[in-house]
Amino acid sequence: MVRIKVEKPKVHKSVALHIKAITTAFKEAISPGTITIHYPRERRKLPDNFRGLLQLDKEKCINCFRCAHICPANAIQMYQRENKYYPGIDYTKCILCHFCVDSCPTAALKPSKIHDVAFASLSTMVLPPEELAGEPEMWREDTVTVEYDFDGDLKMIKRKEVENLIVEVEKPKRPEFVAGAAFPENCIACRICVNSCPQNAITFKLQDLQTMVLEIDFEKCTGCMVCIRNCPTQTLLPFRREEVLKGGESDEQG
Amino acid sequence: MEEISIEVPVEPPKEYEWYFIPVPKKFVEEAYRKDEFVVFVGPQHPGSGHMRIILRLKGDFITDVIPDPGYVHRSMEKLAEYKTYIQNIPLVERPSIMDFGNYNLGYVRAIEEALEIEVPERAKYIRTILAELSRIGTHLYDAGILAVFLGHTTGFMYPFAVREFIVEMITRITGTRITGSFIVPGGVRRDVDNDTLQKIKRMTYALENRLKKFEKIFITNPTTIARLKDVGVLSKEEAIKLGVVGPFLRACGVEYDVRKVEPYEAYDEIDWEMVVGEDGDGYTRFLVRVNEVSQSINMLRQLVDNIPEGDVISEDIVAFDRKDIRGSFFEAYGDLVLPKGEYTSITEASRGSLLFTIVSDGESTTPYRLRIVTPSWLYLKGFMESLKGERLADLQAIYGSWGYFPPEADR
Amino acid sequence: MNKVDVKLWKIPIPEKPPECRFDWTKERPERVERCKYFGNLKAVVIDKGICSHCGTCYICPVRGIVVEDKPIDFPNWRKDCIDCGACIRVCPRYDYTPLNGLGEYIEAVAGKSKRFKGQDGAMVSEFMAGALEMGIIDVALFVARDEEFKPYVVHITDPDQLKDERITGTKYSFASVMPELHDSIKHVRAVGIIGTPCMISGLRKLQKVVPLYKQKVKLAIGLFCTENFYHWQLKEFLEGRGIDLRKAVKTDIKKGNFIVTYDTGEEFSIPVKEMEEIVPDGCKVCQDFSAVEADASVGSVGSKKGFSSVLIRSETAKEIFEYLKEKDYIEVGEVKIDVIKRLCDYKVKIHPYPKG
Amino acid sequence: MVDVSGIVSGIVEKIFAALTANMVNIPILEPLINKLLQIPLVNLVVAFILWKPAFVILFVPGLLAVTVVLLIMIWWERKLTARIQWRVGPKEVSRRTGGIIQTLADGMRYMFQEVIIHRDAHKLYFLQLPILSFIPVLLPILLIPAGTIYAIRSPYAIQIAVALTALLPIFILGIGWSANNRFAFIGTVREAFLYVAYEIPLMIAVLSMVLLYKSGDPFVIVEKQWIPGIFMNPIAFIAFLIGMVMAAGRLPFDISEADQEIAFGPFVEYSGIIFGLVMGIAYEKLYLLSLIAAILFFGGWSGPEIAFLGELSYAIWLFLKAFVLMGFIVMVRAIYGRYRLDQALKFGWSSLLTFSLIGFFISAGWVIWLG
Repeated sequence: MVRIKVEKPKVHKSVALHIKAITTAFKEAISPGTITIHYPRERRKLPDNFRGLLQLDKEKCINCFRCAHICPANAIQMYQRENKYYPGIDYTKCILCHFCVDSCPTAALKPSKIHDVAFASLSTMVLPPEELAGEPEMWREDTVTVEYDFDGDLKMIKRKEVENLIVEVEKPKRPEFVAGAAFPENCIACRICVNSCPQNAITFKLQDLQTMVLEIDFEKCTGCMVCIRNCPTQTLLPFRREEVLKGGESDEQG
Repeated sequence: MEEISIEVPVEPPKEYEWYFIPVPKKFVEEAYRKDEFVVFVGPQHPGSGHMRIILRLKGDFITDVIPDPGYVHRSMEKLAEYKTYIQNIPLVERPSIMDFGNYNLGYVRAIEEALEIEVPERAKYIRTILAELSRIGTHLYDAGILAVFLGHTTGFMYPFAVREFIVEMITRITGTRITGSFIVPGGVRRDVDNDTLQKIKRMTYALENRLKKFEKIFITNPTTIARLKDVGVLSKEEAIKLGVVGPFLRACGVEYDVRKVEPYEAYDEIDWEMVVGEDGDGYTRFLVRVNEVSQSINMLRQLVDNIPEGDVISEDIVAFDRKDIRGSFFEAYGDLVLPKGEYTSITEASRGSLLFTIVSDGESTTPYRLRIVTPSWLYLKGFMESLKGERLADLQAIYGSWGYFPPEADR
Repeated sequence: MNKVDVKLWKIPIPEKPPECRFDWTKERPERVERCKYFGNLKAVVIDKGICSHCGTCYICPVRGIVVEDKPIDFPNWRKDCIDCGACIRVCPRYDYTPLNGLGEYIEAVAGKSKRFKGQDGAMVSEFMAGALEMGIIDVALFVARDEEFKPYVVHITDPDQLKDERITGTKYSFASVMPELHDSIKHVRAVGIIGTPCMISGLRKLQKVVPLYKQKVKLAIGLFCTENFYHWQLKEFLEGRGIDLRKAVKTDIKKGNFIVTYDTGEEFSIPVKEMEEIVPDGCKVCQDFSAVEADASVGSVGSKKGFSSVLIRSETAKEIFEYLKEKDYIEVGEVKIDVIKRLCDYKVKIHPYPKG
Repeated sequence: MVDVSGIVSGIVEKIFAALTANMVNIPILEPLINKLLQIPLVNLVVAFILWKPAFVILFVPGLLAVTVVLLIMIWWERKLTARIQWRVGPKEVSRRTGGIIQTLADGMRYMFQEVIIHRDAHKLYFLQLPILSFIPVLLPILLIPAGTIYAIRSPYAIQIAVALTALLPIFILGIGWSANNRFAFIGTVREAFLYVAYEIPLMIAVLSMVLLYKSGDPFVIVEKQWIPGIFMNPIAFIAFLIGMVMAAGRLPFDISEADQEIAFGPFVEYSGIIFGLVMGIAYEKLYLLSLIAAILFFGGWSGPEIAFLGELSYAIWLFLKAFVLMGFIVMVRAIYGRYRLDQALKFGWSSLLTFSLIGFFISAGWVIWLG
């Protein structure tokens, strides 16, 4: 245990402390340990996992709504585009927690290193999905990238390079899922799954007036699980894609 | 000195009737009759956040004090009832954003207690590193605010400059400067690579080096000692009676630290000492925190050296990659429901014991009730008590020595 | 509690995976009218005045059917109805043959709870508490009341919650038990419900159509029922007679009289015959007094004061009853089966079907 | 008929003669001045500007020098403090010169800011006093000579200058009273307390030096400094230095302003350019005291003569010495926090007074020893 007990310093000690403080100041005045980065002209090197503004790759987006559901600040709204839904971000609300990025199963939402953006007005801070792709219109004055390193003291490594603010993100490691009818007997033929599927992977056709056939195309299914969440009677459940395919093969063999 | 008073009936002026004063009119009138000043300090305080202190001064001495907190109340507990358990993580670290590691940890530990999740060893170490980094950050922040209150500008700039090192390391771990939201039930969001860990260790040496200069120019500066020594003294008995917590309780001579009493995470696996003061005055309160910073530095080195290899996300959590939650966050936490009951965690945050209580109804994905008892709120009473009998000029020194943080107290 | 239960997103891997291109077929009911299915339901059930307001049709996947304190309706159904036919498939009155009589039962006993205070013997609470304790169900849906005797549904997960007298006790107004069941069916493991005979019929039909409900609804307790009221109508009627429901602590129907008891102990009694005007049309065709299809039927008729008559109809109910006896939670008494029988016959007499 | 034009031109000629008799001699500007003196009326203006008493007030060490001190010293203070504090300091306004015109830019901002006069203030005094406070700043300047440029020569010049400088706090008290605000009152009372605590040791230190030189005449003082006064009586210098820091309200003794405690005390209600003026008071006082210190302890204007500047070179030397001294004093801001009022009073009445008295005895010793 560390015990702290301080006596009031005596006069000679006090003078010594005065001199210590003054000499420290003089030393610093002569050789300062300045840590300033001249920001618009120099830029701090940021780690790759930096939580900056979000980027959306519309090609990869499977319209699963996960980002909108998890957002703690309600900043993500889904916009309808060509019969599908894509996330758009309201930066007046966004707190850059990147729960959405961590939720995205296909790395369609990506982080970037952009953290310094000015908006003209509040209404322009609401970005629809189209404006989420690529670097925003930027004036970059920086020519030097500064990296902090430590070597007994702070070491500022200055490099004459312009950092790329867009980060390449790999697809997260996760098995692929498909929706399958686990309990077909529960189906009440409401066709909500058909209407909600963003990939149009579930189709239905009337065999005759009374009988309806629903069909899932596993090739098209991206495993977004929208149908599973929407199904009122738990008819559908997610299956691992490899299991499904293996099962199909074994069936053929059998 | 004998007080001489003239028995003349003094009536308060008529204007008092239409002044808006947030204290009883009687208080003001009594002060007027006794020839005392009523001084409102705040709420637009140049130091930290917003709080009003209503003082009654006899000459330069404070005779009575009424705190008026709540200017930055954000109804955090009520907001939490409308968010799912996982969405509350960014919310609960907001009371004291510099101290996010401990706040985040406290809340997540309450959830883990409810779900009985076993956290992997490596995740425990990373969490402890984060908690200690934010502890150093908060103590430095408070030291800077104290220096501002004493009018010492260099004393303000040095800790804030050094805090930049901490923030740099937090950025490398979590990807953001403050408000990391990095600790999640069952582990942490991402693994920390070896490079960063080694950098943390190197950073501690740089930190120590810079803090030596800070010590010479501010901590042992005779003006600092003169302003803080024997000022705002709180005795051991009073401190216990008033429910003071954290380093401020230890400064009064009480040996209590949650990290020692009920060790959590990796605190019992490393070697560190509790810092205890004796006098209970402003300078001891400051020095205890200064020494805690060096203890934390010591801890960080040990944590980096002893960190085990392995997963960072628990087996009990649905995660497809046990090193990185990316891609499975929604499956793991999207529909988290706690079993019915009441779960409490107590954490040693930078400024003292932090208590989270979650009441769950066992059905919904949102907490039925979330109770946050923050250290600043707990020691507000002790803070007010230590002001009485001191000079007006000491108000800021005592304020700074307590490190009172209104957003944390108001929640 | 089991750790696994809290993870709803745990991916279940069925024993046999589905086929590559999976398809499943579904029979759809025939139409009577040439319009959307809700139009059929409206024409056949609601407009004919045989709807019992049981709320089973709330299964509607777009949640368009409104089950409130008024006759069941689907505002703007011509546009919003997605024409799936779920409502008519689960409606117990769509293809209606009235059930009547005592039905099949294993045992007829009377009981009195030692733990709870309810309408008479508080046997309903006792059954549910027993099921919760035995782990047969996780949640029981009970009907609680507010100050004005307006019913609302509560989830009971702990027998101690039943100590509240606002949860036990009869309300004599339509409660939305079935809507609540539909809303929470995906989130519960096993559930028990309490309902009037029409709700039990609806549940049984629903279980036939959607096996999910068979899998999850483990216990259904029926109540002896003569008629039920819309809350607002009942309140207005009683106000017309100078009775304020806010002061009431208990309502009851005994020997053809509707009895309201005040907190002061004052009692008001109105003959049920005078209440004929506010009895909903759907109740006027119902002949099922003793909830023939329930797991157990409970009511006050046929036993001593302070006891409830119980007709145990299924093995589950039998088990629970044995458990209760074993734990000494209840006092067992005699039941006069012919009294119940007489009332069953009486109900058939006053409620003829087809009408008129 | 009286020849009016004759009388007027006669008077003008007499004034012109009186002015040109006592003119500042600057060799480098000689051709220009001579040319300007040929033009009627302009020659009067030029002669007046170069008339020594007017030159003292207007240029060195008067208004122009004060403005330069305000503009450059505040920038220098910020830059030096920033260096000590691991920062960069003002930079973005004129980046190539290191932000040297930052203070000017701030001054411009103050100029265009609204001056708010609150309801409870004594409006007349509230606005008057900051402007009137230039009187005790400019009056001592008449008595402080810069080489041969001087306005009034008196054997009591130093004493009178110090006494006039000591008037400044009176204006601050007036400002605090007219602001009619609790914080202003507290600040005013603090200023009044401190006033006596530092002014006495400061004056004793000055008197000890006057005793040492046996005259209050700056010319005599400069003449007598065969080595700088600081080496003759370092104790008096330390007393004077600390007294100066306290008098100028610099840290660690800016107790009457104390922005964290009482929000700039007496100046709490000011805004706009008036705020700029009141914030300048402290620097002006510091400048005056530095001039006196330069004369008393650093040999005044003595230094190698710069030929082409002529008489101006003395003024430049004096100004530079004062400026360097100020440059060191502003650095104290980066080293210390603020003392409490009672601690400062205790220090002033005990240590500082003792120091100044010791200084006085040392001077007395010198006088006895040297005869």
